[in-house]
Amino acid sequence: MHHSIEIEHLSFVYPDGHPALQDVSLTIAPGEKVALVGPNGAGKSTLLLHLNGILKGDGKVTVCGLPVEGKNLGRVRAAVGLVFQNPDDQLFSPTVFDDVAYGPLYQGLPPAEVEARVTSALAAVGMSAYARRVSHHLSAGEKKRIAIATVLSMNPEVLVLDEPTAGLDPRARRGLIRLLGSLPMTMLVSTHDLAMVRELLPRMVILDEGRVAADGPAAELLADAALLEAHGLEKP
Amino acid sequence: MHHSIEIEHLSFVYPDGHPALQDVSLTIAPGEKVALVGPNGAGKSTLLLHLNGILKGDGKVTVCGLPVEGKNLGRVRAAVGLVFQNPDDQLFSPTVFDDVAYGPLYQGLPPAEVEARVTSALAAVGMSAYARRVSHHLSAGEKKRIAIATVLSMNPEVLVLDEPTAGLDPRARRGLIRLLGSLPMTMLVSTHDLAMVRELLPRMVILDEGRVAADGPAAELLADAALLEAHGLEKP
Amino acid sequence: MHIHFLDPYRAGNSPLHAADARLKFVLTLAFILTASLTPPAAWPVYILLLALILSIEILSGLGVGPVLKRSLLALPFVLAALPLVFTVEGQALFSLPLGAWTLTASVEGLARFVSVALKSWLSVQAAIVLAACTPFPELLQAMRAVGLPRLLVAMFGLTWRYLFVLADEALRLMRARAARSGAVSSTSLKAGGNVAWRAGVTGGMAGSLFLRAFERSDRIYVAMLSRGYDGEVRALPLPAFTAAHWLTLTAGLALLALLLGFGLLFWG
Amino acid sequence: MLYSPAPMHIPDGFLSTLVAVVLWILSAGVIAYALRRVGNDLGERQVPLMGVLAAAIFAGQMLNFTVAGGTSGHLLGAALAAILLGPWAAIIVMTTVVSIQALIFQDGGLLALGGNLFNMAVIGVAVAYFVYVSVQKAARGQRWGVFVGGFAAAWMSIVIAALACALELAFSGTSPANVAVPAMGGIHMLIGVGEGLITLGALAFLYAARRDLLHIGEAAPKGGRVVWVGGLVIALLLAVLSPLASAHPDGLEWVAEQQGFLEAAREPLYSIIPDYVFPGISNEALATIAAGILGTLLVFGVALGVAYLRRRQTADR
Ligand SMILES: Nc1ncnc2c1ncn2[C@@H]1O[C@H](COP(=O)(O)OP(=O)(O)OP(=O)(O)O)[C@@H](O)[C@H]1O
Ligand SMILES: Nc1ncnc2c1ncn2[C@@H]1O[C@H](COP(=O)(O)OP(=O)(O)OP(=O)(O)O)[C@@H](O)[C@H]1O
Ligand SMILES: [Mg+2]
Ligand SMILES: [Mg+2]
Repeated sequence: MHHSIEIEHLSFVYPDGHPALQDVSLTIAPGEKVALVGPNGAGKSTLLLHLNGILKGDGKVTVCGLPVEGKNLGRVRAAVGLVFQNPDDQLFSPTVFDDVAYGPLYQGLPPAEVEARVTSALAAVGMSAYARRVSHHLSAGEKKRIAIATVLSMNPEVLVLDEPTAGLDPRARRGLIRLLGSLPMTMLVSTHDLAMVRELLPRMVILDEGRVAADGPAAELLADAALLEAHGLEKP
Repeated sequence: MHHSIEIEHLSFVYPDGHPALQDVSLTIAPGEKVALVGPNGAGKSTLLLHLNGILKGDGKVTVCGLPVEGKNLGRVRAAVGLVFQNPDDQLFSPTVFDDVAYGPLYQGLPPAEVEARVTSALAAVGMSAYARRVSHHLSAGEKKRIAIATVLSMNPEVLVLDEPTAGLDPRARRGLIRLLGSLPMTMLVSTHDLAMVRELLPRMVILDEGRVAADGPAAELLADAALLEAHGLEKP
Repeated sequence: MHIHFLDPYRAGNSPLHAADARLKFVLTLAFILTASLTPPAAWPVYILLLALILSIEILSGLGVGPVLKRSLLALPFVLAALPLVFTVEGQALFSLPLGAWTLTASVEGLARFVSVALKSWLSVQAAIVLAACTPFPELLQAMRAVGLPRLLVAMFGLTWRYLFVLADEALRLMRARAARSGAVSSTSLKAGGNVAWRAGVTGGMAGSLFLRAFERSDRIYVAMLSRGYDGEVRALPLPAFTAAHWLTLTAGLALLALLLGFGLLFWG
Repeated sequence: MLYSPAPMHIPDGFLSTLVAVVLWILSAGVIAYALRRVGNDLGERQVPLMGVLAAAIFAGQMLNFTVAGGTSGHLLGAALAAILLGPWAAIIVMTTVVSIQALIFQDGGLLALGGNLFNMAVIGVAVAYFVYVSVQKAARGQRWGVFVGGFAAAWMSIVIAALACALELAFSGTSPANVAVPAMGGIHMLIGVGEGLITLGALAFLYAARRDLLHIGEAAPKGGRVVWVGGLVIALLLAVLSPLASAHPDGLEWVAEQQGFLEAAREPLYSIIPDYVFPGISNEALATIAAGILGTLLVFGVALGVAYLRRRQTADR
């Protein structure tokens, strides 16, 4: 049996010479739900972008048993659903339907299958009625749900979310947490929202200056005020 | 003696027919620090835009004893410092210096006075070293501080902030709260961050669907779970 | 996510970095004009101009290598001038039999072609040095100083500021698209859709970028109004242009004029 | 660099000084007029609106899609700007885009900027506007008008701008018309398809999300007619001129005329230095040598000074 995500000694330097990741190793078992926290600029987004080969550093990244590299990229991208912080970056088609259908269409699925995928993805996020709507006019919370649907329609095994609750009001945030709790996939969530971590994610990884500073049960780490303080975090 | 802000029976309908404010009345004494909370779309930003006459609804708005209308607009805009949610919308000049100098320049101050204002505003937010920097390379927290400096340089009597902590990491957020606590002006802050309200703002106004739903000491309102729940909020 | 690499400015503390932007701007334009006016085949002048620009590159601390690498940017366009080698009449150099025709290269044609390529290469180096040693905000001041409408300069400044914001947005859009461009393992399906569909999706991205920019411009307008903007573009007065500046400017222009005169006199 | 520009930005050196200056004057005139018009229409809003939209067109040029085998399609944006903003504002937006490309990224020359502005900001916009408005009229407000018009406007604006570019090169004597015109025209007929498809996609998005924006072009009819006629004339002129020019590559009287001009311009210089002689030196060969030595000394003097300064500076650190 393989692990969902295996990262071994990963380092990455941006073209301008900024070292964003330094020797990061991390293993996530299938079905695990893991939080990735740390101050601004810690390298969280950079790490997430390695999981489907958008960035390529030194070291080894394996997802669902597939090494993330050249010939596997297509399958890796189908297996990893990456949801970016700003849903506006993810919703670039005229209608919600087109957006959710992008992944399946790109995979070359037959039209009937595409329809079925879109329908079930929208149902999963509770937005079935929105298929014909124009994404641009939706509220932030609604956009966020659609953005998640756009990756669910690809039937990913792993869901990777970059700061999913940023900019949501408390009601929309609550709805989103409930939704994520109900999804069965392996999940890796980068966030500043430690209250959400406590509720939703049993395991927590602290990243700081491109290194893994701590990795363990969220409840334990969140109780350690000194540790949090040292990495620019705060008890929720 | 006049109040810093007096709003009487203010209603506002957007050109597309959406009623965003309905009969809002609110009085804020000089030096008071007030939170404006409520769900997305409650009308918070709309209300703030009335304070310096960018929007004009039915009703009466007086700031520092000046009715907000035609011939007073110049003086009103000098008296009210409005900081928008997204600092990228507020920092529109090529360099930090140009941005902070923008307000004083439009007030027609002599060059030496403009320089002096910029220097002291940057010092107030602890960013003196950044004058010659270019805004787009700054971090979110730094941008936020500069955005506040751009209005401090106008020597406003009232500081109005729209969601100042959104998108900041815990460390930057803490720094900002400390900064705001140290400023002496009258303050009206729209926010979803109730933890900040508890720390910084003694009075709280809940807006929902364009109406004032509650107005009182923040500590009291924040303890009333039913009230918060009813307006899409949550105990911090 | 940041697009640092879009900004061609390279910080440094060379005399060139410290020099007044107006000076650099005018002298760069004069240099390009000189190269442009120099007659074809005035080789010594080209060599002198090259020596001049290479010296400046060394002086600037940018290093000759990086500038030369960047200057290859204009290279593809050289193809447009290549036919000159064969179409200008003159002393035959060599012939290329091409099926029914024969192309005959002439010495004069080759000289014209090399001249065009050299002019272009010299000019692009000058422009690169200017952009790499002068922060854009200072270039804006220079443009104001040479009399460009203040309104246009203000727009340039705003565009430059938001270029980075929007380029970041474009980058994130492309990443989001790449992240969802996956293929299933069964090889019977051809991933990628057709070209028209892909172009249409890209169009959607452009449309969304445009729309967000449009709405952002509203917010910026409001932010500008809040700080007193009234449609008039105002700016602090430019720093004084001292006697030393005038002297440098005159000397620079005189040198270029001399080189140009030399070229026109003997090859014109 | 994230994008490889379509070969339409003329670098310095490829336009003769005369052509470059004439195009500078033409562009400056049109731009100055457009600035006035836009100022009247938009007032205080013009700086933020034009500035940010120029940045958006710029960023939009980074977006690409794979065509086949590693090549990719890009956007230029003149048509999109003309459709969304109307002709005058589009001229200003494209002026800003093209100028910044030249100033910061050396994408196109500085002396040649007048020509590039003329091709992309003036001709590109005028032709796009003319085509779009004409198709709209033919469609009588039906939906297909937006899309067909958008595609055609984008394609035409690219092709016509490329033809103008080729003719300018021919006028300058840097590229024979019988080579440049078919080559530039041919390549851009293909590139134009990509431009058209992206523009179409953008219009489809905007049609769904903010249909009201697509009427900006129509809502600015005042003076729009001038541009419409201008676009028509330019399109016709180039469509007729290009084949003519490429049929008579050597018989271009213009090139001859232009050389006449240059000859005339040189006269005064010769009269300043009579008989190719340096003051005080009466032998032609000697004068040549003297001038050469003088020039060389000057340049190497500068180079030495530079090297000295440089050394001292590194020593300081
Ligand atoms: N394109 C880029 N080029 C150069 N440096 C970059 C680039 N993108 C990010 N960086 C730098 O790399 C570091 C890590 O950035 P990253 O975006 O991964 O941080 P993050 O942990 O996601 O932060 P945040 O909480 O603010 O989202 C930062 O210092 C950042 O400035
Ligand atoms: N320009 C506009 N035209 C029409 N309706 C608008 C416009 N701007 C805002 N609205 C609507 O007015 C209402 C109040 O908006 P406002 O931006 O004031 O809310 P808010 O309380 O600031 O919300 P948030 O917490 O999301 O910032 C919302 O329903 C919004 O959709
Ligand atoms: Mg991040
Ligand atoms: Mg708001």
